[in-house]
Amino acid sequence: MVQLIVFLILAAVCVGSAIGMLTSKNAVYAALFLVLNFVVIAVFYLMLGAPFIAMVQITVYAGAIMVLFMFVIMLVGAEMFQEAGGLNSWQRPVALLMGFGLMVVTVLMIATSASPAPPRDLGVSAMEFGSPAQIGEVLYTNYIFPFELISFLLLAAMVGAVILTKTERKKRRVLRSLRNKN
Amino acid sequence: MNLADLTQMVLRPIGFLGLWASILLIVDLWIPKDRKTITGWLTLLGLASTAIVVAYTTGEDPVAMGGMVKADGFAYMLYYIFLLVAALTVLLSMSYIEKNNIERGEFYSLILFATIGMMGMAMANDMIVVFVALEVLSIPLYVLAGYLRGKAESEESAMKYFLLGAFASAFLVYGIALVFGATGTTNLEAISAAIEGGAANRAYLYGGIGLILVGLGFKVATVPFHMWTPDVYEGAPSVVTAFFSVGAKAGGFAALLRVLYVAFEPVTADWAPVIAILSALTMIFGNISAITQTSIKRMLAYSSIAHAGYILMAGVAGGQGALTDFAASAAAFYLVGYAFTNMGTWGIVMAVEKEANTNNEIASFAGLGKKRPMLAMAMVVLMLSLTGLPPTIGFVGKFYIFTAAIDAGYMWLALVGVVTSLISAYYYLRVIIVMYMQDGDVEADLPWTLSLAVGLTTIATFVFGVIPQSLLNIGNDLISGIF
Amino acid sequence: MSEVALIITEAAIKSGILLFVLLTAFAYTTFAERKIVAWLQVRHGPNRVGPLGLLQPAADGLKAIFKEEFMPAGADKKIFLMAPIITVIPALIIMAVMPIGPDVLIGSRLIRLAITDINVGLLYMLSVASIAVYGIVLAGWASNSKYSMMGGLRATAQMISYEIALGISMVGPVVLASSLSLKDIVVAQQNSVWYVVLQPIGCIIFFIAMLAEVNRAPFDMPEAEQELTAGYHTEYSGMGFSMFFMAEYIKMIAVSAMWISLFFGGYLGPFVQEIPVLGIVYFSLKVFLVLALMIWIRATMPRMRYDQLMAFGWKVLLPLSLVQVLITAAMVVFWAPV
Amino acid sequence: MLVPTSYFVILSAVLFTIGATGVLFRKNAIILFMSVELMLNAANLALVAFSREFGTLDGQIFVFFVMTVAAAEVAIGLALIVTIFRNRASIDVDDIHSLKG
Amino acid sequence: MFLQVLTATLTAVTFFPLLGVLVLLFVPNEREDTIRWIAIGTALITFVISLVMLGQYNAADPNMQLEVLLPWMNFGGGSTIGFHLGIDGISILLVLLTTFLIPLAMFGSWTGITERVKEYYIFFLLLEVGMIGVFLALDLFLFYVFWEFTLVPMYFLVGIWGGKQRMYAAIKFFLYTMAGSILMLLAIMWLGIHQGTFDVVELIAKGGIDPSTQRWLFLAFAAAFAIKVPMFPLHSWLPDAHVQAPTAGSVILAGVMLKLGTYGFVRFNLSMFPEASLHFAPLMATLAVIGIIYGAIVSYPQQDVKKLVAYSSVSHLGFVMLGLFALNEQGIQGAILQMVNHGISTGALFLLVGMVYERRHTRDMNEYGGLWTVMPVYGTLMLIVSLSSMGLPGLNGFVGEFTILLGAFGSEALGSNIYAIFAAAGVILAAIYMLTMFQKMFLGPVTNEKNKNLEDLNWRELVVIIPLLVLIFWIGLYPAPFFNLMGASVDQLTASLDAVTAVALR
Repeated sequence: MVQLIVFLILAAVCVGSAIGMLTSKNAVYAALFLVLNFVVIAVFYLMLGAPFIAMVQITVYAGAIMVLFMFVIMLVGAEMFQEAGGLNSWQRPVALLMGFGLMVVTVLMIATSASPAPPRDLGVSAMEFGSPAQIGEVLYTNYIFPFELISFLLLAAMVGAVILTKTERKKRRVLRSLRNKN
Repeated sequence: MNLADLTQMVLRPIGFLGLWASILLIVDLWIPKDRKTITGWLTLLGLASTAIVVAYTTGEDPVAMGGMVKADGFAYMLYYIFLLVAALTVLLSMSYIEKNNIERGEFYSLILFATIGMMGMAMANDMIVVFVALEVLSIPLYVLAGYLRGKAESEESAMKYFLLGAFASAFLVYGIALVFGATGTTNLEAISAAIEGGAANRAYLYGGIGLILVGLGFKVATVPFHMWTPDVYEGAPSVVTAFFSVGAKAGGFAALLRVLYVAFEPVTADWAPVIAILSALTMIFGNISAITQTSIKRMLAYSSIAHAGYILMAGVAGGQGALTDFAASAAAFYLVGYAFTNMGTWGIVMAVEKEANTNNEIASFAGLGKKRPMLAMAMVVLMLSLTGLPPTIGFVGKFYIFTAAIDAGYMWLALVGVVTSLISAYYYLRVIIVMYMQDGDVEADLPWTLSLAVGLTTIATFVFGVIPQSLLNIGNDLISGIF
Repeated sequence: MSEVALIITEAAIKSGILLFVLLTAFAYTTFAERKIVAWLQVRHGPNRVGPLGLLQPAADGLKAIFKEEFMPAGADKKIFLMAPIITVIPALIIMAVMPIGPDVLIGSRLIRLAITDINVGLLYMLSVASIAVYGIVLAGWASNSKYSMMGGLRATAQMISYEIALGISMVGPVVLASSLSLKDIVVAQQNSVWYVVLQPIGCIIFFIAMLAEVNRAPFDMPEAEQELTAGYHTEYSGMGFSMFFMAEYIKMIAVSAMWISLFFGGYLGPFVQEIPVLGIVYFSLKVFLVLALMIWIRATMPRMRYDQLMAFGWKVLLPLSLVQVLITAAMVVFWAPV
Repeated sequence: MLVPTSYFVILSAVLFTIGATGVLFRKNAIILFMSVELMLNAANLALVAFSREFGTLDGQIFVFFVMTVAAAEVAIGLALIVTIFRNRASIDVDDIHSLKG
Repeated sequence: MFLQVLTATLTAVTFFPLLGVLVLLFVPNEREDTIRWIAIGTALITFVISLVMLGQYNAADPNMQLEVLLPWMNFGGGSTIGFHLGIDGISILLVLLTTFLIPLAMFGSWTGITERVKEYYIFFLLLEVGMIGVFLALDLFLFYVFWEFTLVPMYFLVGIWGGKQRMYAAIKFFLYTMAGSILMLLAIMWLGIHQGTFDVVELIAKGGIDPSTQRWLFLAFAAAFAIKVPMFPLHSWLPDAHVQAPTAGSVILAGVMLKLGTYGFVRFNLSMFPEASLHFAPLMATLAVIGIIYGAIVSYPQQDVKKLVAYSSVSHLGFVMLGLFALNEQGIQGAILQMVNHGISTGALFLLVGMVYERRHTRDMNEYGGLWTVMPVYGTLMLIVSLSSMGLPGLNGFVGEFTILLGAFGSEALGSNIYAIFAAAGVILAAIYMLTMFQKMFLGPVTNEKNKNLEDLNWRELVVIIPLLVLIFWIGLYPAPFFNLMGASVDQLTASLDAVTAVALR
């Protein structure tokens, strides 16, 4: 019962922050709402017996990804951009309506088809379920191939990010003169 | 199972290429700035030697890593396609990146990384590998699309590609999550078994299949998830566009076919009509939109959408026992044909392109027939192949794939296929008209690597259009009884 | 009383104590810093309020409370007010998983000398530490001031960069103890040796990275007075300012505690098995020594240039820490678990 | 009492649709991108919930991979945004109109 | 085996022109005369090879002869695609017609084509390969390959060397023909899958497609062929293409390419789908008759000579179609002979029109008048050819049309004489428009100053026309050898058709 109440409260916060992110004019606020959302989701992970994932969620998502977002928003001053007009006037409500409709349909579909019974108790192993040791065990045996594959992903992303942002001094000057011309 | 299993035979091709790509990154540091062509040749060497490794790996027990991967004949067939596409891309890019002052060794490494991703997709036997490999494929492509630094349209193209790619990934992941919720596993074969077992929650399952289709649909650019294609294709450097119009597409289809044929085989009757409709819409929309384009890059972009529709046609034939092999080899063969044809076409586009993304109007091809008869002739062959006219590989491919569709009982889809081919004739012919029947002062810049690539692809397009049996045999031998 | 109620009560009591201890420790760390630096510079330091100036922190606190809160023009009010709070909270909760002594028996109840011991303890500390960045970067942004902004951005970049080296240098002890629980790590050192012996490089890397992580000299770039007129908290005064101050010193304590737990046996010391309460003493002593070391460094080392700082983090610390992990892994594989 | 899995799934579906709507609704590339992250998180939540339901770790492992991928994507995405900004001080996708469509 | 195939007569006759293409590729662009001689030489040798083929052909054998069969490709489904060539009485005359007309047409364009000469002849030779291939192919896949392949060189011939509207005409031609053939492609694929083979001979022998399926297969094939023929109402591409094409292009287009369609009807529709053929015979015959009358009526008011000849083709091919769908021996024999006749007569007409066009660069009849006095030889030739075209007894056209009408009268399949009666009216109409044209151009005084000093035909032009003239008289006076060539095969075909008819009418 306690869990259910906690869930409902957190779910409200979670949805609220998501909507907050969606509607914030200011990108910094949007990012903060998202951080809140991620932290709440981390709490859900704890409730679902995934402490390791919960911690990674906070470290990676809240601690690294969103900080980077924030960093870039501030660096480029993106929070200043007001969306002038944005979508055409009729498109906005249509998009919202479609989104809402989709949501209702999905929720109804799941609600009517899935069993409302709580998942079975994991018993004695509940304490160890989702522990780093267990995760590691599975990760380095069954999932070793994708794990190795992802190293290429990270390498490529690293190389890519460097290539995209590294400017040679000379080129920069040319660019600036070009921009002045325009 | 442990780390040592990573040395299993079937993982050697992908491992070998991965090692090569990583070493190349380091080796490149010692290659002087003005001689990056060396890196290009090393890349080609890597691709060629990987092909040899693949050839020596075929026939091994395909399932490895506890069912994570299944490097069967289908995968090997696609490996060859990917390696071919990557090799052609490298060949095309040597002069291109030099001409446009974006010559950096990492360019080649990124191509290799993307190729690794494609190979991963081809051998995926678990949703997790599908997802990770898809990202390994996509991320280098995002970077490559924005490689023309300082050119706004290239950066925007990369941005659009990236945002839509990430959007698509999100759909894919959610779809996988729902399928996982329905079946309790991410292994393709286990999913199939679970569905057959009947315990699967249908709402989750169908929702999941739908979202996976959306996600992969974005990647391979089927209607209605295609809107990013023209902009991205137009803005990206031509050589990169060539790469992802074939390579990424092939990778996406590899995964799509595997997921459909293996995981969702028990519910074929439910998804096949959806695929059929998607395929029809894609063919119709792609071809009709291509008609009005004036830029050759945009025209080819829409044409590539259309071709996605044709390949998708093979999708409907699958999941039906013996037919599945037939459909899979049809798709593979079509991809080979499309690879040759499209790479060659982009090579010619690059030859006519003065500087990146200039001179891309179809009108700028005027007079090519007089000035560069051989090049124009090559373009004619390639255009005919794209249209699907004999005696080119494009025709054999279409014949194969339409036959598969008819075999599966989708006569109407085949009808849409041939009618849209007719429509496509209109805009492909326009290129020929402009080349031969209008005068202009076109200049084509053909460094020898570029002409080599164009020549090879054109000859392959023609020769395999006349005597395709050797290619067909490879496909038939590799892809039999695997799904 | 039911078991659940007991657990909750226990946790509440422990939290209360920890909070009190931390706040006091914070106050006296600032005092200690001023005193130690003064000694090192052959001055007297604060000595007016109370005997030897011992009541100075209280006076400072009172002053901060009554000082006028100043809101810069054009500042984003909500975030400006929120930033110090966001900074303080992680600092306060970070110590929750830190074992400060072995388990003690009170009555029939085995009490852990940590608020909780979770199997992802180390990750918990890392994740909470990573959240702390927000306060700084938001403070810098919300102040609507160039200097604050620069300070905030610098702090962010610095913390993100050094967090990686910090995280990787932790891997050594984790691998040796094969657990992410701090308690397990400490216990493992009981059975073997202090990991500083097995992990000298890791130990040093961690120390350097942790200095950067809490923006201490010589990595106190984000608040460099000469360049940025005190960085992200330039525009703060009164309680806002003291909250940043508080967070910084509590984080100092926290990372020091982490360091000693990972590499210097935490609460371990002679006879700690027999008399568990000794653990708390050893722990406090060690933490105090580390704090003193940090203050000493502040007093003696010159500040690094920003680009050098970043280059050092990425080009020296990170590769080194990776090498360290490799060596550790090889050690574990080839010489069997130590 | 444990919370039924379907509650979590419904929550995740709601978050997912909010994210998807955001992608269609917003024009600021950064916020658009954040919406995508929200979608990924919704998927993660569903995965973890299912993982709990089946008592297997597969879902959690998947989440782990998704997070890694997301991190890599963010690196690239933000690099792109920074690059574009350098050239043209705007990240409104509507401003990106040197390409039609 | 491969070598055997390579040296077989039929392979040689099909692919020999490619050898010429290969040689031409290495001749420099400037040496135009060399190019012309090589091309014409190649075409002539091809003609000689086709005569050798004629020598090897046994007219008494109704089956496929000189067959070449090589497995070509296998898609992994059951059906194998073979490289299968063969000849019988139905195709031999058309092959000969092709090899005969091509060198003449090439020779005829000696002075007409001065730009991009090399490419021109290359395309011409490629076209020859495609057309001969269509007539010889006995595998549906192979047939389709050749069928589509003919489009490409023709497209270029019209598009590059054509008149003012050439691009429009070229595209229209291409898309129209392709539109039909893709439907045929579907039917081919269906047959390959469901009948298990793409081989025409096997398919005919196998039969057994149920009648309702046969109907749509028939229609799909018919779509391709009817457009090519062209049958009313699918003819609208033809005037454009003919008018815009260069002279030699028109000759080949009218002389050979239209026959691809009618040949297709005989070879595939009648043989493979007899029941459906019977079912659709009245419809096809009706369309054919409408075509005859319509073609003639529209020809009459044309001012452009070429257009007139083009529309007259619609009319003439209507006769061919009528003959075919009479579904009896006379009808089909007459139709096949009429295909040859039309090739010769219309080919000659286009050549003649081209000759005067080269001199005056106009085809408007009103520009001419009284040419007879200026160019008597030309006038005589034109008269003979026109008469042949309208079917004057003693000339070739008469023999064909008369046989066809005979067939149509006696046709059980059509079951009514009404078709024949209307068709006969078409003969009269033909006389009207042909003679009107002749009168306008050649008779009366010379009205246009520009025409005063026109030169009469030179030796080269005579060399081109005389062989055609010889054939016109030969067929007109002694057609027996031609009928003999096709007799046995047509008998066999009609026998099977008769069986079906008998069943249906019982």
